[in-house]
Amino acid sequence: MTSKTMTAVNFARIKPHLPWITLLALVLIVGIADTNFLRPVNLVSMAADIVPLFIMALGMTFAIYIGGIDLSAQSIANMTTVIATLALPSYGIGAALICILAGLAMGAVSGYVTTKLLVPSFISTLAVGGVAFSAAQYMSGQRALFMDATMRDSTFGWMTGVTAGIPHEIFIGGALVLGTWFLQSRTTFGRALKAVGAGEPAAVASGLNVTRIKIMAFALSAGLAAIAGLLFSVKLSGGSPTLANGFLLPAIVAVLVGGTPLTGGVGGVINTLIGTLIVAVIRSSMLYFEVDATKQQMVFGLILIAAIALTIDRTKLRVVK
Amino acid sequence: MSFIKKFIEQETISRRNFLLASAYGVGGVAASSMLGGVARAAISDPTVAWSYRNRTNPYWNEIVSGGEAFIESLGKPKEFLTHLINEGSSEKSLSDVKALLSKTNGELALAIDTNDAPNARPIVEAVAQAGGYVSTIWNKTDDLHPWDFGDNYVSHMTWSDEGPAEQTARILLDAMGGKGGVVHLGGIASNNPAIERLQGLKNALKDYPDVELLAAEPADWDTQKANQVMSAFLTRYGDEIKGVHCANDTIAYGVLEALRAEGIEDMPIVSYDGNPQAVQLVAEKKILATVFTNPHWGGGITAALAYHAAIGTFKPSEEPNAHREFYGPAVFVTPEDAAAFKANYIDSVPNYDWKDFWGPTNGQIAYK
Amino acid sequence: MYELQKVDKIFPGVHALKAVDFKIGRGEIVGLVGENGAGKSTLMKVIYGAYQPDGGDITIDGTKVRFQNPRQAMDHGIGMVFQEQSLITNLTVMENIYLGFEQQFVSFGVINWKAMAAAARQQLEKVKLDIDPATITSELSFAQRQLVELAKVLTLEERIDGDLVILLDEPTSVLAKEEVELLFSLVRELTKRASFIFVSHRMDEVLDLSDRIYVMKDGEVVDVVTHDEADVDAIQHKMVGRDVDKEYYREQKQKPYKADAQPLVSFKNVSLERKYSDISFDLHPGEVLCLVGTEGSGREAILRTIFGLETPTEGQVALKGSEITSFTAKSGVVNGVGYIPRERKIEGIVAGMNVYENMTLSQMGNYSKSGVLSIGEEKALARKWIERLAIKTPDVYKDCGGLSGGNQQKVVLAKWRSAGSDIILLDHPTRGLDIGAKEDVYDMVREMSDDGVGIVLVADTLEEAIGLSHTIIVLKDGEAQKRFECSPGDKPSLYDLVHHMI
Amino acid sequence: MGSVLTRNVLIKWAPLIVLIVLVLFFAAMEPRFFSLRNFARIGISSAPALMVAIGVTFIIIMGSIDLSMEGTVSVCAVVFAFAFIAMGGTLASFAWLALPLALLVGAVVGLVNGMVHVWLKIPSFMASLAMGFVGTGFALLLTGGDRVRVQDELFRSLLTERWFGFPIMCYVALLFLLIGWFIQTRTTLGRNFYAVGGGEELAHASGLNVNRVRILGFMLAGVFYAVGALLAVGRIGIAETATGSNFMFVSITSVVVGGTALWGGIGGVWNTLIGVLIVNVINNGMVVIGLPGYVQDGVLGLLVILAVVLSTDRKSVTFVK
Repeated sequence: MTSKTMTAVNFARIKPHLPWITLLALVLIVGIADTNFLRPVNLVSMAADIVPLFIMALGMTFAIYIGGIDLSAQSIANMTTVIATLALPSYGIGAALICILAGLAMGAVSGYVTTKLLVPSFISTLAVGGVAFSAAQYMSGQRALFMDATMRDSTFGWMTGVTAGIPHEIFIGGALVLGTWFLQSRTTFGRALKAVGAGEPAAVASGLNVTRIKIMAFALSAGLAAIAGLLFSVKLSGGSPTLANGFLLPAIVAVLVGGTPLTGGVGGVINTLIGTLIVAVIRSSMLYFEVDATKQQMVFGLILIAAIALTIDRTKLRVVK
Repeated sequence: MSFIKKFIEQETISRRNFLLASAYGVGGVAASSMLGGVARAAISDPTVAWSYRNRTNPYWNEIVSGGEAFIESLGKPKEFLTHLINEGSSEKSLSDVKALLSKTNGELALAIDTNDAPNARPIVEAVAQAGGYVSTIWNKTDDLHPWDFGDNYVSHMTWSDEGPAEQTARILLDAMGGKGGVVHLGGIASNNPAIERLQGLKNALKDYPDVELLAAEPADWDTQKANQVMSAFLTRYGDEIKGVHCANDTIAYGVLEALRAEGIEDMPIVSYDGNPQAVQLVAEKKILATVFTNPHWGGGITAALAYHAAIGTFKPSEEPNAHREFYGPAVFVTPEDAAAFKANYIDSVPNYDWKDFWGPTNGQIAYK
Repeated sequence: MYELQKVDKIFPGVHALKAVDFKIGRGEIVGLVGENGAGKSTLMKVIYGAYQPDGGDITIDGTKVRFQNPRQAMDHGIGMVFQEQSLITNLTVMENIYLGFEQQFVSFGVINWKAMAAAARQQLEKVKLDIDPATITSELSFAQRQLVELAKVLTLEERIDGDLVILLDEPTSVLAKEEVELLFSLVRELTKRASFIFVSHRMDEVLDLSDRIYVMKDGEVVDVVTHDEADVDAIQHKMVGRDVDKEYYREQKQKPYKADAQPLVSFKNVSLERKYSDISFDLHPGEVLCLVGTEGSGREAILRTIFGLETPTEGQVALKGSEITSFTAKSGVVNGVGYIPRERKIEGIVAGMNVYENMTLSQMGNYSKSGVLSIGEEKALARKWIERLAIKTPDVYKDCGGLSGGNQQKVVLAKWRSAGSDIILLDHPTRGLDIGAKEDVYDMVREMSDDGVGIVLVADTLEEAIGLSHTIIVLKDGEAQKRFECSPGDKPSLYDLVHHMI
Repeated sequence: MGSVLTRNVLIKWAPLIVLIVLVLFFAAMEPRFFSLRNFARIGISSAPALMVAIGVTFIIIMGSIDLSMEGTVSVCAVVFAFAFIAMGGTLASFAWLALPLALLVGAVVGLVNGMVHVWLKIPSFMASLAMGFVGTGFALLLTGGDRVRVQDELFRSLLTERWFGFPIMCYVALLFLLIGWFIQTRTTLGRNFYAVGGGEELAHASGLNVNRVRILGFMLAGVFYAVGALLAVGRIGIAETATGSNFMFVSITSVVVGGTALWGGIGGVWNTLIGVLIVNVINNGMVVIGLPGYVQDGVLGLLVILAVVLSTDRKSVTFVK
C-alpha cells in the first residue's frame, strides 16, 4: 500500500471522531485564552444553561435523522411555556403531562401532513408551528404569564435544584440523552428510524410501517420540544408566546454541527450532544475573546462554516446538494 | 508582544482562582459555595456590561450610546463596555450573562433588559449568587424586587407607558376633530409596553364617544410588517380611517410609507420612543407627537447605578425603595417644541451627571 | 487505434486492474466479459475518463493521452452509453442529447431551440428513431430511451474529427428481443463511423455482435478470442475458472410441487386499475410460478399486490386460505411473504446499515423483547446465514452498501428465509449478477422449493424463466394470455412464449 | 389518454386555480378586497418577496436550498444605501451607479455562498444557513445598527409613481420576472438547473460541469436577492440590518406553494409568481376580513398546507421528507 492510501485510510478512521475532537479543540482554544473558562464551575454551569436548547436539538435530531426537518419546535416550546404556566395551579405535576401530550399531538399532526398529505416537512412543520404559535397567543391572552414561586418550587423545584454542585438540569438532559440513545440504538423503533433515514424504499419493502415510524419521529421531535419549553418555563418561572424565541436556529445548527446531516440515517443523539456543546462553546467564546458586539454574528457564521466543514463525514453523503 | 504579557498576567491570576475552584470541587465543600454565593464588600474594577436585544433598532442604539458615554465619563475607552446581544432570545440572554459571570468571577456591573419578563428572576439570582451587581430596565415580573436581594440587585427602571400613550392619543383624537375611525398598530402582542400603549389609547377613547377604534393589530415593532398591516387596513376601512396610533416610531415609519404609497399625506399619526428620525418627522408635522423616554440617559444611568453600587459609591440597601424601583423620564415631543427638543437632546447630546441617579426619574413604581 | 498498455488501477486495499493491455481498431466491435468484480467497470471508467490510471499508458493513434474527466475523453472521441438509464427524465429529448454541449446553439446568450431541434432530429435519424425532439424524456419507453442515449453519444461524430470509440454498457438489459436485434443492426451499420466496446452479461449477445472478445478475471485480461474462435463454454470456463454445469438452471433438481396442498397464494379474478385485469392463479407449496411478459405487462404489479404494496380494485386475494382485506406490506410480511425486489440497492438492502441490521429488518419483532433489540441474537443469526449462504463479508458489521451485488442479494434472501417466509417473490433476482452468483441463486431457488416454499418469479431472461419454473403465466397488457406447465423434459420453447407475449 | 391529459392540465394550472379561489373567497367575505387599489397594495407587498423567491426558485430547481437570503438582502440594501448617499443621494446624479453596485454585491455574496457549498462540500442547507448569519452580521458591521434613510424622490418614485394604478416597483418586479423566465427557458444556465435537479450524477457524466452550474446558480440567486433588496428599500425608504428579516420562510413557502418541488427538477418562475401571490393574498386577506391577529399565524399555516396539497403534483413521488 502506498503512503498516500495509508493516510487516506488513517483519515477515514479519524473522521467519525471529528465532532468531539472539534469540541475539545474549541474548549482548549478558549481555555488557553482565558483559563477561567476551564473552571469546573463554569463548564458545569455552561452545560446546565444549554440544557433546554439541547433537549429541543435532541428532538430535532429525530426529524433530521429520517431526512426531514422540524421547524415547529420553537413554536411548540413557546406554546408549552404558556400551557405549563396556565396548568400549574390546577393540575400541579399533571401540567407537565399536559405539555408533553400537547407536543406529541402537534408533532403527530406534522407527521401526518408530511406522510399522508405528502407536504414536505419544511412546509408542514412551519405551518403546524404557526398553529402552535396562534394557540400560545390565544391561551396567554397575548401576555407574559408568571408562575407562583412557591407552587413552582413545590411542584417543579426538582427540575432546577442543585445536588453535589451539579444543577438538576444536567441530570434531566443526561437522562433524556440516555433514554433517546437507548431508543435510537437498542430498540426496534430506533432501528426502523435508521432504515427509513438511510433507505426508505427498502424499509417499505421489508414490511415496515414507514408512515407510522415517520409520524412517531415527528411526534417525538415535538414532544421533546415541549419538554424543552416546559423546563425553560420552570427555569424562568413563567410563560409567554415568545419566551422560547431564538431556540430554533441554534437547535438546528447544533444537530448539523454534531454531524447529523440532512440526508438522513447518519449521526444521532450523541452527535447532537456534542453539537450542542460546540454551539455553547462558540457562544461563550465570543465573550472570552471580547468580540465586538457588531461583529459577533458574522464571526459566529464564519466559525460555524469552519465547524461544519470539519465535522461532517462526507463519505456518507452520496450527493452534496 | 503585549498580548502575551497580558495573557501571562491573566494566567497567573486566574490560575489561582482555578486551583481554588478545583480544590472546592475535589474537597466536596458545600455545593453552594462552589457555585458562587461570593460575598464581597465592593469590587474595585468591575467589568461593565450592557445586555440588550439587538443592534438593528435605533432605540437600543441610543441605550448603548448612553452606556458608552457613561464609560467614557470614567476616563475609559468606550470599548471597555461589554455588549451582550440576545437577538430576542431569553435563552441566549441568560446563558451569556452566566458565561460573563464566570469569566469575570462575578466582578461584574450589569445593566440589562432581560428580553422577556420571566427571564429577569433567573438572571438576577445568578448575578446575586456570583456577587455581581445588576440593574434592570423594562422587563421584570411584579413579584421580583431589588430589596429582596440586598445590594446585588441595585435597581429596576421602567417606563409607565399608559399615561403618556393616553396623552398622545388625546393629541391624535383632537386632531381628528373628535370623530371618525382610528386604528392601532401595536408591538409584539405579549410585550408589556405594547399592552400599556394600547391601553393608553383605550383610556383616551372613553372621552371621545364619536371615535371608533376600528382595529388593533400587532406589527411586532417591525417597519415592514407595519407597512403591510397598514396597507390591509386601508383596504378594509379605506376613508373611515381618520387617524393612526402607533406603538412606536419604527411602526410609524412603515405606516407613513404605506400612506405615502396611496398618496395620503395628511393623516394624523402619533407614535412613541422619540427616535431622532421620528423627532425630525414631528418637526415636519408628519407625526403629531411622540414620547421621548431618553434612552441615552436610561442606558447610561442604568450602567452607572450598577457600577457605582459595585465599587461601593453608595450602598443600595440603604437607599429608599423609591430609589430601587422607579419610573424613567417621559418627555412629549410635539411640532411646537420639536425644534427646541431636537437642539437640546439630539443635535447635541447633553452632558449628563452620571452620579445624579434619580434626578430625572418619575417616582416609585406602583403595582396594580 | 485506441490502446491501453499495462494499465494499473489501485484502490485502497484493492488492486482493481493489473497491467491490462487492451486495444481496439477502427470499425471494430470488441466484447468485454467477466464476472462481477472482475474489473470490467473499472476498465471502462478508465477508458471514458472517470478514473485516472495509476500506471501504464493510454494512447490514441500512438499519441499518449491522459483524461482528467469524461469531458476530456469525449473531446478525444470516446463516449459512453450507460447501463443504468442515464437520461434526465424531466428534460426534453434534445436537451438530453446536447446536455453540456448547448453552446453551439447559443447566440448572444440565447438558446436557439429551433436549431437544436433540427440538429437533434438529425441525430435521432442515425438511430432510426422518429420522435419529436421536444418530447419530455419521461414519456418515452425504455427502448426509445436507450436509442436516444446512443444518439446522444453519436453527436461526437460531428464534434470530433478523429475516430470514435463508443462504450455500450449492458445496453440490452431493458430491451425486448426484437429491440435488441434493432440495436445490433444499428451498431453494425455504425461501425462505418465508430468502434464499439460492448459489455453484457448475456453471453450469446456478446458472441453474436463482437469481432473480438476480451475475457477478464480478477482485474486481469485472461483471454482474447476472435468471433470465429469463440465458444461459450470455453469463455465461461475462463471467466469463472471452473466448468459451468451444463444443467445451468438445475432442471434435474426440479421436483413436482404439492398440487393438492392448500394454495399459499390464491388470486381469483383480481384486477388493478391500469395495471392488470382479471388475473387468477394458485401458488402451491414447492411451486415456482413464473410471470412472463414485456416491461409494463403487469408482472411487477402482481408481485406488489401479493406483498401488499398495491390494493387491487377487484377480485379476491387469499394468502394461505385467508382472504386479504387490508393490503399493507406489514400484513404481507405477517403472512410469510418475502419480497426480493429488482432494485436491490434501493429496495433490497439499506446501504448504511450493516449485515445483521439488514437481515433482521423485516423481523425485528423476533429479535426484541417489548421493543428492545437483542443484538447478540441478531449477530448470531447473521453469522449463521453468512455461513449457510456463503456470503462474502469480513464480519457482521460490514455496511451492506459496500458488498458486491451477489452478496447483497444473498443478504436480502437471508432476511426473508431466516424469518421463515414461505412465499417468496423474486423480481429479476439474477439481474446484474455474474454467472457464479447466478448459479448460487438457482441453487437457492431449488432448495427453497424442496422446503415447500412457494415462489413467484419474474425472471431476467426467458431461458431462466423456462429453466426454473413449474408453471409459466404469459402476460400481455395486463391480461393473462396463456398458462404453461413446465415439467422437466417437457418445457415450452422460447418461441412458444414470445408468440404469446407480443 | 383523455383522463391523463386532463390530470396533467389540472396539475399545471392547479396553483392558479388555488389563487383564484382564494381571491374569490376573500372578495366574498369582504367586497372591498376586490379592488384595484387593494390589488396594488398586494402588488407592493409581493414585489420584493417575488424577487427573493425567484432567486431561490433556481436553487430549489437544482435540488439544493438556499437559506442565506436574509443576510444577502440586508447586505445589498445597506451597501446600496451607503453608496447611493455617498455618490450624491439622487438618481439624477452618479448615485445611480449604486443600483448596479448592489446587484454586483448580491452576485459576490451568492458566489461566496456557492463556493462554500461546492468547494468545501457542505450541503447547501448548512452552508447557506451559516452564510446567512455571516451576511446579516456583515450588514450589522456596516451600519453599526443604524438605519440609513434613502429619501431621493426619484428613487422613491418606485413606490409613489403609479401607472395604471400600480406603482413602478410592480413593473420592475415584472421585468425581472420576465428576465428570470428568459434565463429559465432560453439560456444554457437555466436549462442546466433542470438537468442538475433532474439527475446530478447523470448530468455530470454527460460532461456537464455541475459545480460550475451550482456556483453560478447561487450567484444568480444573489443578484435576484439584490433586486429584492432594492425594492424593499424603495418600499419603505430605509435600509437597515433588518431589511432582510422574514424573507427566508416566506420565500421558500411561496416557492413550494407555487408548485415547485423541493426535491428539484420541477417548477419555474411563473409557479413562484403564483406562490408569492397566494401567500400575500392570504396575508392581506386575513387582515382585510378582520381576522384577529393572534389566529393569523395558525390560519396561514393551515391555508399553506391546503394550498400545497392542492397545487403540487405529488403523484410523481412515492415519499416526501
